[in-house]
Amino acid sequence: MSGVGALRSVGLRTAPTTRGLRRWLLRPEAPAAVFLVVLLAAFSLAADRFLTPDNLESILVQVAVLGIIALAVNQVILAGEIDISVGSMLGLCAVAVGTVATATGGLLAPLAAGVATGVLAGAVNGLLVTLGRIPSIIVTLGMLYALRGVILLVTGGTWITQIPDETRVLGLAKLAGVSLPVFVMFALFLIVNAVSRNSTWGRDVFAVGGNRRAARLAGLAIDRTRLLAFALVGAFVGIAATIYVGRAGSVQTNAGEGLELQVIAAVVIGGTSIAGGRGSALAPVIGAVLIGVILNGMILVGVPGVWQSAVLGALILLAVTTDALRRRLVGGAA
Amino acid sequence: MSAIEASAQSRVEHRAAAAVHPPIFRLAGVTKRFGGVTAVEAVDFDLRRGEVHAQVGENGAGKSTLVKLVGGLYVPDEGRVEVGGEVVQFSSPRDSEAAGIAMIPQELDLFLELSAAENLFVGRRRPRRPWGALDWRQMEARAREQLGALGVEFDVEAPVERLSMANRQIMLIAKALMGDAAAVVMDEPTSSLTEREAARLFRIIDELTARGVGVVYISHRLGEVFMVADRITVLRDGQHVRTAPASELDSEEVVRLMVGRSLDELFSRGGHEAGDVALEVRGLTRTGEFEDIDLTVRHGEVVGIAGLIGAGRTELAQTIFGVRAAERGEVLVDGEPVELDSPAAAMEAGIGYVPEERQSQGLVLPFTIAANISLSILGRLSRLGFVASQRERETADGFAEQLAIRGARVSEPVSRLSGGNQQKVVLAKSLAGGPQVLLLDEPTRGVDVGAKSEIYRLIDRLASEGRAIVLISSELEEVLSMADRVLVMREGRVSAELSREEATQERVIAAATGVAVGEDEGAEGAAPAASVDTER
Amino acid sequence: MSANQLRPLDVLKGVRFTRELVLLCLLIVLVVVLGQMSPVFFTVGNLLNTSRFFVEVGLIALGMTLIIITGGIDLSVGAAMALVAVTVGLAHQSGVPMALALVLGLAVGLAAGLFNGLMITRLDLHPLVVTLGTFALFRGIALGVSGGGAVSSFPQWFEYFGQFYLGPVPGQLFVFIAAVTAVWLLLSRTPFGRYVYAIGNNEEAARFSGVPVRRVKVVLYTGIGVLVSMAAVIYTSRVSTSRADFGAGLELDVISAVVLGGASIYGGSGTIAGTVLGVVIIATLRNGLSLAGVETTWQVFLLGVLLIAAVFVNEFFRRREE
Amino acid sequence: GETGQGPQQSAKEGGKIICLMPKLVGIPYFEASKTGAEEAAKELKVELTYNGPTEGKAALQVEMIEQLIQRQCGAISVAANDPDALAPAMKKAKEAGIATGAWDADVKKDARDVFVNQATFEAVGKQLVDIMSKQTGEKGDFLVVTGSLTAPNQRAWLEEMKAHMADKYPDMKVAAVEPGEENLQKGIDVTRDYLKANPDTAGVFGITSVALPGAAEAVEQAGLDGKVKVTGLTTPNEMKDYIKKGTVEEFVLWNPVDLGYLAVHVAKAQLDKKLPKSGKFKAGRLGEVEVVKPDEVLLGPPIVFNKDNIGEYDF
Ligand SMILES: Nc1ncnc2c1ncn2[C@@H]1O[C@H](COP(=O)(O)OP(=O)(O)OP(=O)(O)O)[C@@H](O)[C@H]1O
Ligand SMILES: Nc1ncnc2c1ncn2[C@@H]1O[C@H](COP(=O)(O)OP(=O)(O)OP(=O)(O)O)[C@@H](O)[C@H]1O
Ligand SMILES: [Mg+2]
Ligand SMILES: [Mg+2]
Repeated sequence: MSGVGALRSVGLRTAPTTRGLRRWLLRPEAPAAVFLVVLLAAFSLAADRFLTPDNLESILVQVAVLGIIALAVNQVILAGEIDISVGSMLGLCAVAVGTVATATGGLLAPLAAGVATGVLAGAVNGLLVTLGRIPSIIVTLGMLYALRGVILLVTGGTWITQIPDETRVLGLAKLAGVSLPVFVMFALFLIVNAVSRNSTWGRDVFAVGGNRRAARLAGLAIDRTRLLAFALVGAFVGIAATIYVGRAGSVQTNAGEGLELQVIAAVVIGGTSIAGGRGSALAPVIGAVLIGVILNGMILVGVPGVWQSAVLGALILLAVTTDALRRRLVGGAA
Repeated sequence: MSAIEASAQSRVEHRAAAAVHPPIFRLAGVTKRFGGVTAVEAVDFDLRRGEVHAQVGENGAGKSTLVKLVGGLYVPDEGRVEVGGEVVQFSSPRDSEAAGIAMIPQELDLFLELSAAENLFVGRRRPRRPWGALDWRQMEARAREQLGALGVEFDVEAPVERLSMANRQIMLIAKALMGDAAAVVMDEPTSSLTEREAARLFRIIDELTARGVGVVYISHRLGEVFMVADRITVLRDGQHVRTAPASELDSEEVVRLMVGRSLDELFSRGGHEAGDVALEVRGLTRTGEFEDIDLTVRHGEVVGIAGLIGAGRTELAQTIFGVRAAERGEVLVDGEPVELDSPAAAMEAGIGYVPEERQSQGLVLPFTIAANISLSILGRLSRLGFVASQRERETADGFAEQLAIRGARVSEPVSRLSGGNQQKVVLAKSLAGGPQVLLLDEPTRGVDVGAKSEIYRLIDRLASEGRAIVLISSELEEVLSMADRVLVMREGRVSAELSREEATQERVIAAATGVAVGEDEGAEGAAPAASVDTER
Repeated sequence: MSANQLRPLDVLKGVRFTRELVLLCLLIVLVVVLGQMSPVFFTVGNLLNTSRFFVEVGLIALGMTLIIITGGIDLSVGAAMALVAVTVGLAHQSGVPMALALVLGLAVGLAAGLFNGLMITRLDLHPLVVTLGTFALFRGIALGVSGGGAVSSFPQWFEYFGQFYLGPVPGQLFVFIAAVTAVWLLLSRTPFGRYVYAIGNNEEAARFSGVPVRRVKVVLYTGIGVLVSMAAVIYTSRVSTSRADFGAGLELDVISAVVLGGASIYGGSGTIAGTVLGVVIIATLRNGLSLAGVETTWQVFLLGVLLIAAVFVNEFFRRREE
Repeated sequence: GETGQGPQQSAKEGGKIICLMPKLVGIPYFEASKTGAEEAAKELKVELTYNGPTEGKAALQVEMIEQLIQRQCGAISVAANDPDALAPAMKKAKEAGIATGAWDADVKKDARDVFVNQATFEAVGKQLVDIMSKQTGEKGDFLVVTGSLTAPNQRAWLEEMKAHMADKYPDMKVAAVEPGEENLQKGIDVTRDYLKANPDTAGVFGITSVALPGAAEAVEQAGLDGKVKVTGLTTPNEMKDYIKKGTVEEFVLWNPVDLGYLAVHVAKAQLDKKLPKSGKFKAGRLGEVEVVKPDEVLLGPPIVFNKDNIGEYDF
């Protein structure tokens, strides 16, 4: 039986040929992707050493820590919450990784320590948000301060140096010609993407973030969904910390300072809505890569140090303006 | 008699036998209080297999509250909920659903960012592939099938936010019908539907009851109630008034029970002398929504706009009001062009708008009733730049009395009011600015008979005061009885303009669907659903 | 325990636990405890002097409260502050008369806010997204034009903005009190204030009611730009130097104070009284702990815990009430 | 920490406490100074408060100085994040009759009685350039990685380095200054990116304790060790690996332990009004140190760390 005439004509209002492109443009990460391509082209023209496989790989290596954390924070934001404690959390996990690494060596034990520390911190965030019913911005703002305090109290301000080489493989080694940080980031992306699209939790994240009341009416386990997202952030920060320690070779007490805003920037520039419920797992990766490309490209083009922050800001604004432009063209929500 | 009524007739008969079964669920002496307000007090209510048990009552009578008690949304303060003869304690909607009770809630709570297909499956077992991943293709296929059964077809992969209100409502119906529920509770399921979609719903109800499923049906449209209901329960001020087989009651009796007194005939407007042109719309266009709309409304005239879902009526009204940007065309009030990009400018020019979505567009729920009513006229209520609260209160009290807003004082949050009373607050707000042109988009949606006739009277009064009124409504009867002139929209264009005399149900439907319906009234052999679906 | 002994929660029965009351109790407890920990804490001189350090955060927090009530946020305030300070400094250095330099600074702050406001409203972008961009942009411009250098040779009279005392009372406290009064009246008594709450609770309904949503937002972001300018001038005067790294991390201090004061980050609720209490509590805590000789490391930790605890206590009472 | 002394006690004894404020706490450099300061305090039997902000921000120091005035410290000595910003507060302390001083990084001259200088900007700048010139044959383009582009001491070193190059090594040139933002990872990334774009860079200066290890790590990761020379300023513990591997041959720093130790000795002398205006000053185990100007005490020449001596230091 056919549908109502008027409804059918709604479908006819858009010409069939543009439909595929239009669909694609409606995806949340489309504007950032377009802007990324434009930027890549621009930098390639401006700096001849930019578009080399080696340089492109090193951009990915540089954004791996940011990208991995953003992948998880993206889930929290999709679920309608926020986590701004990741900077301090990274510092704390790095301390855990470094401490265990200098004590036992090896890769697995430090990695496990980092992940366990992260999950613990993430679970505290999650429990305070769900059971304590405190808004996540306050919980994680508090944790941003509190965890930084913990780091200073635990380390007494000294760095952890001389991380053994076998711990550093996750930061430095290559697998089949690809640096491990890149490998890990893409593996985690594939996992999160699959989970996000094909698991109950992954879908519930969207529902919980999109309409909390309706989610409750539908009987979704709202608290468990959010708790898991916060714990996931912890786990990913733990993995990222191991890469961080591997790449840096030592642990500073201020490791991760200011990271929280970069992570949020990566997520929202990528196209996930800060209001929750709208976005994709690809968004944070594109956002992180975009930031990495800007930072790298500026140096290769030779932007003076004092002007780099201004250029970064201007390009971020341009990137988000692309989204506004898209909305003018094909509609869709902010 | 319309085609819908005819098909209803046959239904009632084959269900008569079902009445002997034990109840699917029973509420025994339930009471529910909210702070000081007793929403439901010591009410008994039950639902049997295969019957349609309707609930009627004025706004705020406690209908929604009562069904939320079996829906697992509220726990009764007193009394018991029994399912299949056993006392149950639902702590969430999920419990209730597990017990075989499905709910179509009054408020359209959907996941706007998710696709229609996914919306149907949230919180449910989703089809999976052998290796555990979700089977999207099957989900979409089943969604299409489910919606197809309700006679609609739209892109189930697109986010729900791109659907019209009517389609959203159909989504919720489809969602409730997905499981194998023993009972389906429908809280004003047709409030956003035109008669055509409503007719499809009735056919579905028919099929459900034939399978032994029980249906609780809440509606303010008494005509519908008498068409579908086997039994009717009347509530008043949270109390049970009477439960009786539909055959033992008639509309007058029900209305009398609802309001506690007998009510005059439903209000109908007489003819009126129209004055000068008040509102003139020329060539207004928003591509994809509506095109080249011309419209004139005179002082003292009520122009009804009818049409199917997605005909573009809401968009048109909102563009005239400046909420949406017009692409082309102009709007004049009393011959003066109106700036087309801000509601403030439209209001300045004397246009008022009552939006169709009460909660999201009409009200600031945490605000008090007074603050809602005064929101558009704060400038006028201010002295030396500060809001004069005395004046604000007096204005609000005036409207509360004039429109009989019941349930809370004007200094209380508007969220404490029942749906219908909230609607009156929205009306009050648009009237506060003293508009010469009033655009009413589904002004009686979810409003009880009493209030409805008050609103009709109000519209009549406003018109006789010389205001120009545009009445958009999906209730054909409403348009036909209230309008001096009827415009019919189809696919974003005006497909017919009918005078009061020319406007009959058949002609409006024909113009709305683009299909000529036989003038012969005896054509009910074809149910309306079938008759309009012959196109293409 | 004797039978007629009143249980503490009984005594409090009937008292409405507004957020502000909880915060006020917290402040009193803090003052008493800190007074015990350090004898100098509880002197008029110290308490007044403490105010010199929260006025900048406090001024900006007033504007941020209104923005947060509308459901927005401004992360660029610290960077904008640097931009204003650098403008004033460089203008002065290049020979512009100081008074004109201050006007220039004000104009730059206003322009920065206006830029945020226009980006947000014209392009329909989320404030967080826009101000994350301007967070980098404003500081970047400040850094770029100043080349990272400092300006410090301000005329004597400029010191009045940040180092003036009337008796024992620091001059900027008057500025703050005046600003608090003005913003409080604006928010609680005027149509504009009502619009702010309406937008935060239901922007669509506000728009349908003829509230000039965009204009209100532009005014708010421009307004916070002005407050930032004032803060930047006071700060520049207080430390008698201007540099591009001023106000780093200020946004988090401001937001901490506002959310501690009870404004919902989701928009719709918040009060000036709450924000002022939030500002004062954080300042008092820092001052008192420092005077008591508690290491800054512990202070950071305690600040975080306090933030969570204060909101938790508030939630607890709110739920009890329901 | 044991340095956060009981408040009652300190107030009673007021006027005898020495308050030493680092730029920030929680970094190895100032933790090392703390060790030295505590050592001196024990030796001299004075009460010491060693506390600073957790971030290197002048504004936070201003606030803390005012609190130290309230706490009636006998002497306040600060390592200033900003020479100008701290001046009003330090003047206030002076007016309150407190012995004022600066150590590690000066405040404006009229805002303190004495400055305990570890090494002049000029000496450090020259030393860095000289070390580099030896390794690169007195020529080449160089990258400087800073902590922050606004930090006054780093800016001063940079100026001295540029001046010295112009003066003595016309073929050496600072080609770029990249901000490392006191962040190890960021330091590594900017160095790597820069070297990629400018492969003929002769060497990298890392002029903070975070920038130098970052630069060394980046050069090593890029496989350029030996080809691109690295030197700068930092504490030795972080550098032991790089010295051992030869990525870095030599780098410069004074001994922060001794600096903290000396600062307390000077403050104590101020309290006792025994600080000479010129000549020599006896500072415990350091022996005689020089009073170079009426108000400046000099720790001595900076230490050049290399393979041979780095094992002797632990900070
Ligand atoms: N959550 C709530 N808090 C406070 N009062 C409530 C709440 N829900 C309902 N009420 C009150 O309970 C009464 C019954 O409301 P209910 O929504 O059940 O009415 P209804 O019969 O469904 O009305 P309508 O036809 O307008 O939908 C009303 O007076 C209403 O104000
Ligand atoms: N591209 C599209 N995809 C899906 N739906 C669309 C699309 N474009 C428009 N629509 C729907 O068509 C509707 C246009 O009709 P509108 O809602 O104005 O009709 P109406 O006559 O007021 O009907 P209603 O009675 O539902 O209010 C829009 O609400 C929108 O949801
Ligand atoms: Mg209801
Ligand atoms: Mg409509």
